[in-house]
Amino acid sequence: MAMRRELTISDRPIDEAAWVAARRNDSTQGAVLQFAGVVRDSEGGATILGLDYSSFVAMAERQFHLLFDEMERRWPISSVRLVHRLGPIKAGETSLWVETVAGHRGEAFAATQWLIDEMKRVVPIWKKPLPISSETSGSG
Amino acid sequence: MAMRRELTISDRPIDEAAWVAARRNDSTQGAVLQFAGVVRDSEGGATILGLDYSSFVAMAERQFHLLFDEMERRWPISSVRLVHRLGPIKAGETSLWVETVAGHRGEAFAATQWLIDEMKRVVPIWKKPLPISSETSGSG
Amino acid sequence: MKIPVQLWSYFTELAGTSQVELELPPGAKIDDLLTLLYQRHPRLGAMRNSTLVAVGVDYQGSSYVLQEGDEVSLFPPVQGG
Amino acid sequence: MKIPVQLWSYFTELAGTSQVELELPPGAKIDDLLTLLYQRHPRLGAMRNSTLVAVGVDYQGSSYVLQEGDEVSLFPPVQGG
Repeated sequence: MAMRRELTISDRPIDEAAWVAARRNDSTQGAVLQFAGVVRDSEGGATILGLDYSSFVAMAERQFHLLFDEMERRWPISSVRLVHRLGPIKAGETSLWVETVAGHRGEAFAATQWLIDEMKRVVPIWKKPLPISSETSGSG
Repeated sequence: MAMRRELTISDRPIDEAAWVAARRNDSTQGAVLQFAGVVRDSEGGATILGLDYSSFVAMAERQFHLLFDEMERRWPISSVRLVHRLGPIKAGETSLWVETVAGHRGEAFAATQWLIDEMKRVVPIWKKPLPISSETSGSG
Repeated sequence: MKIPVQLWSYFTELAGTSQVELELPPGAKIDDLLTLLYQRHPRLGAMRNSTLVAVGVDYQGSSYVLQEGDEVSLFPPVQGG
Repeated sequence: MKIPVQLWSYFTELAGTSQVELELPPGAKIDDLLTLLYQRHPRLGAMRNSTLVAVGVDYQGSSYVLQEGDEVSLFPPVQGG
Protein backbone atom coordinates (compact mmCIF):
# COMPACT_ATOMS: atom_id res chain seq x y z
CA MET A 1 0.00 0.00 0.00
CA ALA A 2 1.34 3.40 -0.93
CA MET A 3 2.67 5.65 1.79
CA ARG A 4 0.25 8.43 2.54
CA ARG A 5 1.88 11.86 2.25
CA GLU A 6 0.73 15.29 3.23
CA LEU A 7 2.98 18.30 2.75
CA THR A 8 2.12 21.83 3.86
CA ILE A 9 4.44 24.78 3.36
CA SER A 10 2.70 27.92 4.54
CA ASP A 11 3.09 31.07 6.58
CA ARG A 12 0.29 30.13 8.97
CA PRO A 13 1.10 29.15 12.57
CA ILE A 14 1.36 25.39 13.09
CA ASP A 15 -1.43 24.11 15.33
CA GLU A 16 0.20 20.88 16.51
CA ALA A 17 -2.79 19.72 18.53
CA ALA A 18 -5.04 20.09 15.48
CA TRP A 19 -2.63 18.08 13.33
CA VAL A 20 -2.46 15.39 16.01
CA ALA A 21 -6.25 15.31 16.35
CA ALA A 22 -6.61 14.92 12.58
CA ARG A 23 -4.54 11.74 12.43
CA ARG A 24 -6.44 8.88 10.82
CA ASN A 25 -6.95 5.96 13.14
CA ASP A 26 -5.02 2.97 11.78
CA SER A 27 -5.04 -0.20 13.82
CA THR A 28 -2.47 -1.90 11.59
CA GLN A 29 0.29 0.55 12.59
CA GLY A 30 1.84 0.47 16.05
CA ALA A 31 4.11 3.52 16.04
CA VAL A 32 3.44 7.23 15.61
CA LEU A 33 6.35 9.64 15.92
CA GLN A 34 5.94 13.40 15.87
CA PHE A 35 8.70 15.96 15.86
CA ALA A 36 8.22 19.67 16.39
CA GLY A 37 11.07 22.07 15.71
CA VAL A 38 10.71 25.15 17.89
CA VAL A 39 12.37 28.50 17.19
CA ARG A 40 14.84 29.23 19.97
CA ASP A 41 15.43 32.62 21.52
CA SER A 42 19.15 32.66 20.82
CA GLU A 43 21.32 32.32 17.74
CA GLY A 44 25.08 32.24 17.97
CA GLY A 45 24.97 33.49 21.55
CA ALA A 46 22.76 36.51 20.80
CA THR A 47 19.19 36.78 22.02
CA ILE A 48 16.75 37.06 19.14
CA LEU A 49 13.08 37.75 18.72
CA GLY A 50 12.69 34.85 16.32
CA LEU A 51 13.59 33.71 12.82
CA ASP A 52 12.36 34.78 9.41
CA TYR A 53 12.06 31.77 7.08
CA SER A 54 12.05 32.00 3.31
CA SER A 55 11.87 29.32 0.66
CA PHE A 56 11.98 28.55 -3.04
CA VAL A 57 8.64 26.84 -2.49
CA ALA A 58 8.20 24.99 -5.80
CA MET A 59 11.62 23.42 -5.42
CA ALA A 60 11.06 22.74 -1.72
CA GLU A 61 7.91 20.79 -2.60
CA ARG A 62 9.76 18.86 -5.28
CA GLN A 63 12.66 18.03 -2.95
CA PHE A 64 10.35 16.98 -0.11
CA HIS A 65 8.55 14.60 -2.45
CA LEU A 66 11.85 13.14 -3.66
CA LEU A 67 12.71 12.53 -0.01
CA PHE A 68 9.30 10.96 0.61
CA ASP A 69 9.92 8.70 -2.41
CA GLU A 70 13.20 7.50 -0.97
CA MET A 71 11.72 7.17 2.52
CA GLU A 72 9.01 4.94 1.08
CA ARG A 73 11.62 2.78 -0.65
CA ARG A 74 13.75 2.43 2.46
CA TRP A 75 11.23 1.91 5.27
CA PRO A 76 7.73 0.45 5.63
CA ILE A 77 6.16 3.78 6.55
CA SER A 78 2.40 4.06 6.13
CA SER A 79 2.06 7.84 6.46
CA VAL A 80 4.15 10.97 6.59
CA ARG A 81 2.74 14.43 7.26
CA LEU A 82 5.06 17.40 7.22
CA VAL A 83 4.35 21.06 7.85
CA HIS A 84 6.94 23.81 7.44
CA ARG A 85 6.07 27.34 8.37
CA LEU A 86 7.58 30.31 6.52
CA GLY A 87 7.85 34.00 7.25
CA PRO A 88 8.61 35.57 10.63
CA ILE A 89 8.26 33.08 13.51
CA LYS A 90 8.62 34.19 17.10
CA ALA A 91 10.91 32.32 19.49
CA GLY A 92 8.92 29.58 21.21
CA GLU A 93 6.75 28.94 18.16
CA THR A 94 6.95 25.89 15.93
CA SER A 95 8.63 26.12 12.53
CA LEU A 96 8.50 22.43 11.57
CA TRP A 97 6.14 19.60 12.44
CA VAL A 98 6.57 16.14 11.05
CA GLU A 99 4.74 12.91 11.80
CA THR A 100 5.70 9.42 10.70
CA VAL A 101 3.43 6.40 11.17
CA ALA A 102 4.86 2.90 10.91
CA GLY A 103 4.23 -0.64 11.98
CA HIS A 104 7.00 -0.53 14.51
CA ARG A 105 8.94 2.01 16.49
CA GLY A 106 12.40 1.45 15.03
CA GLU A 107 11.24 2.26 11.52
CA ALA A 108 9.48 5.43 12.62
CA PHE A 109 12.53 6.73 14.50
CA ALA A 110 14.99 5.86 11.74
CA ALA A 111 12.87 7.30 8.94
CA THR A 112 12.03 10.51 10.79
CA GLN A 113 15.63 11.24 11.70
CA TRP A 114 16.71 10.52 8.14
CA LEU A 115 13.98 12.76 6.73
CA ILE A 116 14.92 15.72 8.93
CA ASP A 117 18.64 15.26 8.23
CA GLU A 118 18.00 15.16 4.48
CA MET A 119 15.60 18.11 4.64
CA LYS A 120 18.40 20.16 6.21
CA ARG A 121 20.67 19.13 3.36
CA VAL A 122 18.52 19.58 0.25
CA VAL A 123 15.23 21.44 0.81
CA PRO A 124 15.62 25.11 -0.16
CA ILE A 125 14.48 26.88 2.98
CA TRP A 126 16.54 29.57 4.69
CA LYS A 127 16.25 31.55 7.87
CA LYS A 128 17.58 34.78 9.23
CA PRO A 129 17.45 36.07 12.79
CA LEU A 130 14.91 38.69 13.80
CA PRO A 131 16.85 41.01 16.12
CA ILE A 132 15.27 41.93 19.44
CA SER A 133 15.27 45.65 18.77
CA SER A 134 14.00 46.96 15.48
CA GLU A 135 16.68 49.64 15.74
CA THR A 136 19.42 47.07 15.30
CA SER A 137 17.78 45.58 12.22
CA GLY A 138 18.64 46.68 8.76
CA SER A 139 19.82 45.44 5.41
CA GLY A 140 23.35 44.32 4.70
CA MET B 1 17.77 23.33 35.78
CA ALA B 2 16.01 20.14 36.79
CA MET B 3 14.28 18.11 34.12
CA ARG B 4 10.56 18.51 34.36
CA ARG B 5 8.77 15.14 34.68
CA GLU B 6 5.16 14.17 34.46
CA LEU B 7 4.12 10.54 34.75
CA THR B 8 0.55 9.28 34.34
CA ILE B 9 -0.41 5.63 34.63
CA SER B 10 -4.17 5.32 34.32
CA ASP B 11 -6.98 3.42 32.67
CA ARG B 12 -8.36 6.51 30.95
CA PRO B 13 -8.02 6.90 27.18
CA ILE B 14 -5.02 8.98 26.13
CA ASP B 15 -6.07 12.25 24.51
CA GLU B 16 -2.90 13.00 22.55
CA ALA B 17 -4.11 16.32 21.21
CA ALA B 18 -4.88 17.49 24.75
CA TRP B 19 -1.42 16.49 25.96
CA VAL B 20 0.13 18.28 22.99
CA ALA B 21 -1.96 21.40 23.59
CA ALA B 22 -0.90 21.44 27.26
CA ARG B 23 2.80 21.65 26.48
CA ARG B 24 4.44 24.64 28.12
CA ASN B 25 5.91 27.05 25.66
CA ASP B 26 9.69 27.10 26.11
CA SER B 27 11.71 29.25 23.74
CA THR B 28 15.03 27.92 25.03
CA GLN B 29 14.35 24.41 23.70
CA GLY B 30 14.41 23.66 19.98
CA ALA B 31 13.22 20.06 19.82
CA VAL B 32 10.00 18.35 20.87
CA LEU B 33 9.60 14.65 20.15
CA GLN B 34 6.38 12.75 20.79
CA PHE B 35 5.87 9.04 20.43
CA ALA B 36 2.51 7.29 20.52
CA GLY B 37 2.33 3.52 20.77
CA VAL B 38 -0.87 2.29 19.16
CA VAL B 39 -2.44 -1.12 19.85
CA ARG B 40 -2.36 -3.16 16.66
CA ASP B 41 -5.13 -5.43 15.45
CA SER B 42 -2.95 -8.52 15.19
CA GLU B 43 -0.73 -10.43 17.56
CA GLY B 44 1.36 -13.36 16.41
CA GLY B 45 -0.60 -13.55 13.17
CA ALA B 46 -4.02 -13.66 14.82
CA THR B 47 -6.50 -10.83 14.57
CA ILE B 48 -7.35 -9.41 17.98
CA LEU B 49 -9.83 -6.94 19.39
CA GLY B 50 -7.14 -5.23 21.42
CA LEU B 51 -4.85 -5.72 24.41
CA ASP B 52 -5.53 -5.81 28.12
CA TYR B 53 -2.73 -4.10 30.04
CA SER B 54 -1.99 -4.70 33.70
CA SER B 55 0.72 -3.31 35.94
CA PHE B 56 2.32 -3.43 39.37
CA VAL B 57 1.71 0.32 39.46
CA ALA B 58 3.76 1.33 42.51
CA MET B 59 6.80 -0.42 41.09
CA ALA B 60 6.12 0.90 37.59
CA GLU B 61 6.16 4.45 38.96
CA ARG B 62 9.39 3.77 40.84
CA GLN B 63 11.05 2.26 37.78
CA PHE B 64 9.92 5.06 35.48
CA HIS B 65 11.41 7.60 37.88
CA LEU B 66 14.69 5.69 38.04
CA LEU B 67 14.74 5.83 34.24
CA PHE B 68 13.97 9.55 34.29
CA ASP B 69 16.87 9.99 36.75
CA GLU B 70 19.28 8.28 34.40
CA MET B 71 17.86 10.10 31.38
CA GLU B 72 18.50 13.39 33.15
CA ARG B 73 22.08 12.36 33.88
CA ARG B 74 22.75 11.27 30.32
CA TRP B 75 21.10 13.94 28.18
CA PRO B 76 20.25 17.65 28.51
CA ILE B 77 16.50 17.05 28.44
CA SER B 78 14.31 19.83 29.83
CA SER B 79 11.04 17.91 30.08
CA VAL B 80 9.65 14.42 29.83
CA ARG B 81 5.94 13.59 29.97
CA LEU B 82 4.88 9.97 29.81
CA VAL B 83 1.38 8.47 29.86
CA HIS B 84 0.74 4.73 29.95
CA ARG B 85 -2.80 3.47 29.75
CA LEU B 86 -3.89 0.28 31.52
CA GLY B 87 -6.87 -2.05 31.21
CA PRO B 88 -8.53 -3.12 27.98
CA ILE B 89 -7.45 -1.02 24.98
CA LYS B 90 -9.03 -1.50 21.59
CA ALA B 91 -6.88 -1.91 18.49
CA GLY B 92 -6.20 1.52 16.98
CA GLU B 93 -6.13 3.23 20.37
CA THR B 94 -3.04 4.59 22.08
CA SER B 95 -1.46 2.67 24.94
CA LEU B 96 1.66 4.83 25.42
CA TRP B 97 2.39 8.48 24.82
CA VAL B 98 5.75 10.02 25.60
CA GLU B 99 7.14 13.47 24.93
CA THR B 100 10.72 14.62 25.30
CA VAL B 101 11.76 18.26 25.04
CA ALA B 102 15.40 19.14 24.48
CA GLY B 103 17.61 21.88 23.16
CA HIS B 104 18.42 19.93 20.05
CA ARG B 105 16.98 17.15 17.98
CA GLY B 106 19.68 14.52 18.46
CA GLU B 107 19.26 14.52 22.23
CA ALA B 108 15.49 14.21 22.01
CA PHE B 109 15.67 11.25 19.62
CA ALA B 110 18.40 9.44 21.55
CA ALA B 111 16.79 9.93 24.95
CA THR B 112 13.30 8.94 23.79
CA GLN B 113 14.48 5.76 22.10
CA TRP B 114 16.51 4.86 25.16
CA LEU B 115 13.58 5.55 27.49
CA ILE B 116 11.18 3.33 25.53
CA ASP B 117 13.77 0.55 25.21
CA GLU B 118 14.43 0.64 28.95
CA MET B 119 10.72 0.81 29.77
CA LYS B 120 10.23 -2.41 27.83
CA ARG B 121 13.01 -3.98 29.87
CA VAL B 122 12.24 -2.92 33.43
CA VAL B 123 8.82 -1.32 33.96
CA PRO B 124 6.34 -3.93 35.27
CA ILE B 125 3.53 -3.67 32.74
CA TRP B 126 2.08 -6.68 30.94
CA LYS B 127 -0.45 -7.19 28.21
CA LYS B 128 -2.63 -10.00 26.99
CA PRO B 129 -4.61 -10.20 23.76
CA LEU B 130 -8.34 -9.59 23.77
CA PRO B 131 -9.70 -12.19 21.36
CA ILE B 132 -12.12 -11.05 18.67
CA SER B 133 -14.96 -13.30 19.78
CA SER B 134 -15.88 -13.41 23.43
CA GLU B 135 -16.61 -17.11 22.89
CA THR B 136 -12.95 -17.82 22.33
CA SER B 137 -11.92 -15.99 25.47
CA GLY B 138 -11.52 -17.69 28.79
CA SER B 139 -8.97 -18.38 31.43
CA GLY B 140 -5.98 -20.30 30.27
CA MET C 1 10.06 -15.21 59.30
CA LYS C 2 7.00 -14.96 57.10
CA ILE C 3 7.59 -13.46 53.65
CA PRO C 4 4.62 -12.53 51.48
CA VAL C 5 5.10 -13.20 47.77
CA GLN C 6 2.97 -11.37 45.24
CA LEU C 7 2.54 -12.88 41.79
CA TRP C 8 1.82 -10.76 38.72
CA SER C 9 0.50 -11.23 35.21
CA TYR C 10 0.05 -14.87 34.17
CA PHE C 11 2.09 -16.10 37.12
CA THR C 12 -1.17 -15.73 39.05
CA GLU C 13 -2.81 -18.25 36.75
CA LEU C 14 0.16 -20.61 36.87
CA ALA C 15 0.05 -20.64 40.67
CA GLY C 16 -3.73 -20.44 40.93
CA THR C 17 -3.33 -17.56 43.36
CA SER C 18 -1.96 -14.01 43.38
CA GLN C 19 -0.31 -14.17 46.78
CA VAL C 20 1.45 -16.79 48.82
CA GLU C 21 3.19 -16.54 52.17
CA LEU C 22 6.35 -18.49 52.82
CA GLU C 23 8.03 -19.31 56.15
CA LEU C 24 11.77 -18.90 55.81
CA PRO C 25 14.66 -19.01 58.29
CA PRO C 26 16.54 -15.81 59.14
CA GLY C 27 19.28 -15.11 56.60
CA ALA C 28 17.37 -16.80 53.79
CA LYS C 29 18.03 -15.47 50.34
CA ILE C 30 15.72 -14.98 47.38
CA ASP C 31 17.25 -18.16 45.99
CA ASP C 32 15.99 -20.05 49.03
CA LEU C 33 12.56 -18.48 48.71
CA LEU C 34 12.33 -19.53 45.08
CA THR C 35 13.38 -23.08 45.84
CA LEU C 36 10.66 -23.40 48.47
CA LEU C 37 8.07 -21.69 46.27
CA TYR C 38 8.81 -23.92 43.29
CA GLN C 39 8.36 -27.05 45.43
CA ARG C 40 4.81 -25.92 46.09
CA HIS C 41 4.16 -24.44 42.63
CA PRO C 42 6.10 -26.42 40.05
CA ARG C 43 4.39 -24.61 37.16
CA LEU C 44 6.06 -21.42 38.39
CA GLY C 45 9.36 -23.28 38.63
CA ALA C 46 9.19 -23.99 34.91
CA MET C 47 9.38 -20.21 34.35
CA ARG C 48 12.43 -19.74 36.58
CA ASN C 49 14.76 -18.54 33.83
CA SER C 50 12.38 -15.82 32.76
CA THR C 51 11.25 -14.71 36.20
CA LEU C 52 11.92 -11.20 37.46
CA VAL C 53 12.14 -10.62 41.21
CA ALA C 54 11.50 -7.45 43.17
CA VAL C 55 11.55 -6.66 46.85
CA GLY C 56 9.17 -3.79 47.46
CA VAL C 57 9.42 -1.72 44.27
CA ASP C 58 13.05 -2.51 43.43
CA TYR C 59 14.59 -5.34 41.49
CA GLN C 60 16.78 -7.73 43.46
CA GLY C 61 19.03 -10.60 42.49
CA SER C 62 18.87 -14.14 43.80
CA SER C 63 21.55 -13.52 46.44
CA TYR C 64 19.56 -10.77 48.15
CA VAL C 65 19.17 -11.59 51.88
CA LEU C 66 15.55 -11.33 52.92
CA GLN C 67 14.45 -9.46 56.00
CA GLU C 68 11.33 -9.42 58.10
CA GLY C 69 8.84 -7.09 56.43
CA ASP C 70 10.10 -7.62 52.89
CA GLU C 71 7.43 -8.02 50.26
CA VAL C 72 8.57 -10.04 47.31
CA SER C 73 7.10 -9.80 43.82
CA LEU C 74 7.59 -12.29 41.02
CA PHE C 75 6.61 -11.66 37.45
CA PRO C 76 7.35 -12.59 33.85
CA PRO C 77 9.23 -10.35 31.41
CA VAL C 78 7.58 -6.97 31.12
CA GLN C 79 5.78 -5.77 27.99
CA GLY C 80 4.96 -2.10 28.38
CA GLY C 81 4.43 0.18 25.46
CA MET D 1 20.63 31.80 -25.65
CA LYS D 2 19.30 33.84 -22.75
CA ILE D 3 19.30 32.04 -19.39
CA PRO D 4 17.48 33.60 -16.44
CA VAL D 5 19.20 33.13 -13.09
CA GLN D 6 17.19 33.45 -9.89
CA LEU D 7 19.03 34.24 -6.66
CA TRP D 8 17.71 33.18 -3.25
CA SER D 9 18.23 34.05 0.39
CA TYR D 10 21.14 36.44 1.04
CA PHE D 11 22.50 35.91 -2.47
CA THR D 12 19.93 38.52 -3.46
CA GLU D 13 21.61 41.02 -1.18
CA LEU D 14 25.10 40.08 -2.34
CA ALA D 15 24.10 40.66 -5.95
CA GLY D 16 21.79 43.59 -5.27
CA THR D 17 19.10 41.87 -7.32
CA SER D 18 17.06 38.69 -7.21
CA GLN D 19 17.24 37.89 -10.89
CA VAL D 20 19.79 38.31 -13.66
CA GLU D 21 19.72 37.18 -17.27
CA LEU D 22 22.85 35.89 -18.94
CA GLU D 23 23.58 35.47 -22.63
CA LEU D 24 25.41 32.19 -23.22
CA PRO D 25 26.48 30.29 -26.33
CA PRO D 26 24.75 27.00 -27.20
CA GLY D 27 26.31 24.09 -25.34
CA ALA D 28 27.31 26.25 -22.37
CA LYS D 29 27.46 24.50 -19.03
CA ILE D 30 26.55 25.67 -15.57
CA ASP D 31 30.27 26.17 -15.01
CA ASP D 32 30.33 28.66 -17.88
CA LEU D 33 27.27 30.43 -16.51
CA LEU D 34 28.89 30.77 -13.09
CA THR D 35 32.12 32.13 -14.56
CA LEU D 36 30.20 34.80 -16.44
CA LEU D 37 27.97 35.59 -13.47
CA TYR D 38 30.90 35.95 -11.07
CA GLN D 39 32.60 38.42 -13.42
CA ARG D 40 29.57 40.65 -13.03
CA HIS D 41 28.91 39.88 -9.37
CA PRO D 42 32.22 39.17 -7.62
CA ARG D 43 30.52 39.10 -4.18
CA LEU D 44 28.60 36.04 -5.37
CA GLY D 45 31.85 34.53 -6.65
CA ALA D 46 33.25 34.62 -3.14
CA MET D 47 30.49 32.16 -2.15
CA ARG D 48 31.23 29.75 -5.01
CA ASN D 49 32.26 26.84 -2.78
CA SER D 50 29.05 26.98 -0.81
CA THR D 51 26.68 27.66 -3.69
CA LEU D 52 23.93 25.22 -4.62
CA VAL D 53 22.65 25.18 -8.20
CA ALA D 54 19.29 24.08 -9.50
CA VAL D 55 17.74 24.04 -12.95
CA GLY D 56 14.02 24.31 -12.57
CA VAL D 57 13.30 22.50 -9.30
CA ASP D 58 16.13 19.95 -9.49
CA TYR D 59 19.72 20.16 -8.38
CA GLN D 60 22.33 20.06 -11.12
CA GLY D 61 26.09 19.83 -11.13
CA SER D 62 28.52 22.22 -12.81
CA SER D 63 28.83 20.05 -15.94
CA TYR D 64 25.11 20.23 -16.74
CA VAL D 65 24.63 21.50 -20.32
CA LEU D 66 22.16 24.38 -20.39
CA GLN D 67 19.30 24.52 -22.83
CA GLU D 68 17.02 27.26 -24.07
CA GLY D 69 14.23 27.66 -21.54
CA ASP D 70 16.22 26.52 -18.51
CA GLU D 71 15.72 28.55 -15.37
CA VAL D 72 18.72 28.46 -13.09
CA SER D 73 18.58 29.05 -9.34
CA LEU D 74 21.53 29.78 -7.09
CA PHE D 75 21.37 29.73 -3.33
CA PRO D 76 23.43 29.25 -0.18
CA PRO D 77 23.29 26.09 1.98
CA VAL D 78 19.75 25.38 3.12
CA GLN D 79 18.59 25.72 6.72
CA GLY D 80 15.12 24.28 7.02
CA GLY D 81 13.72 22.96 10.27
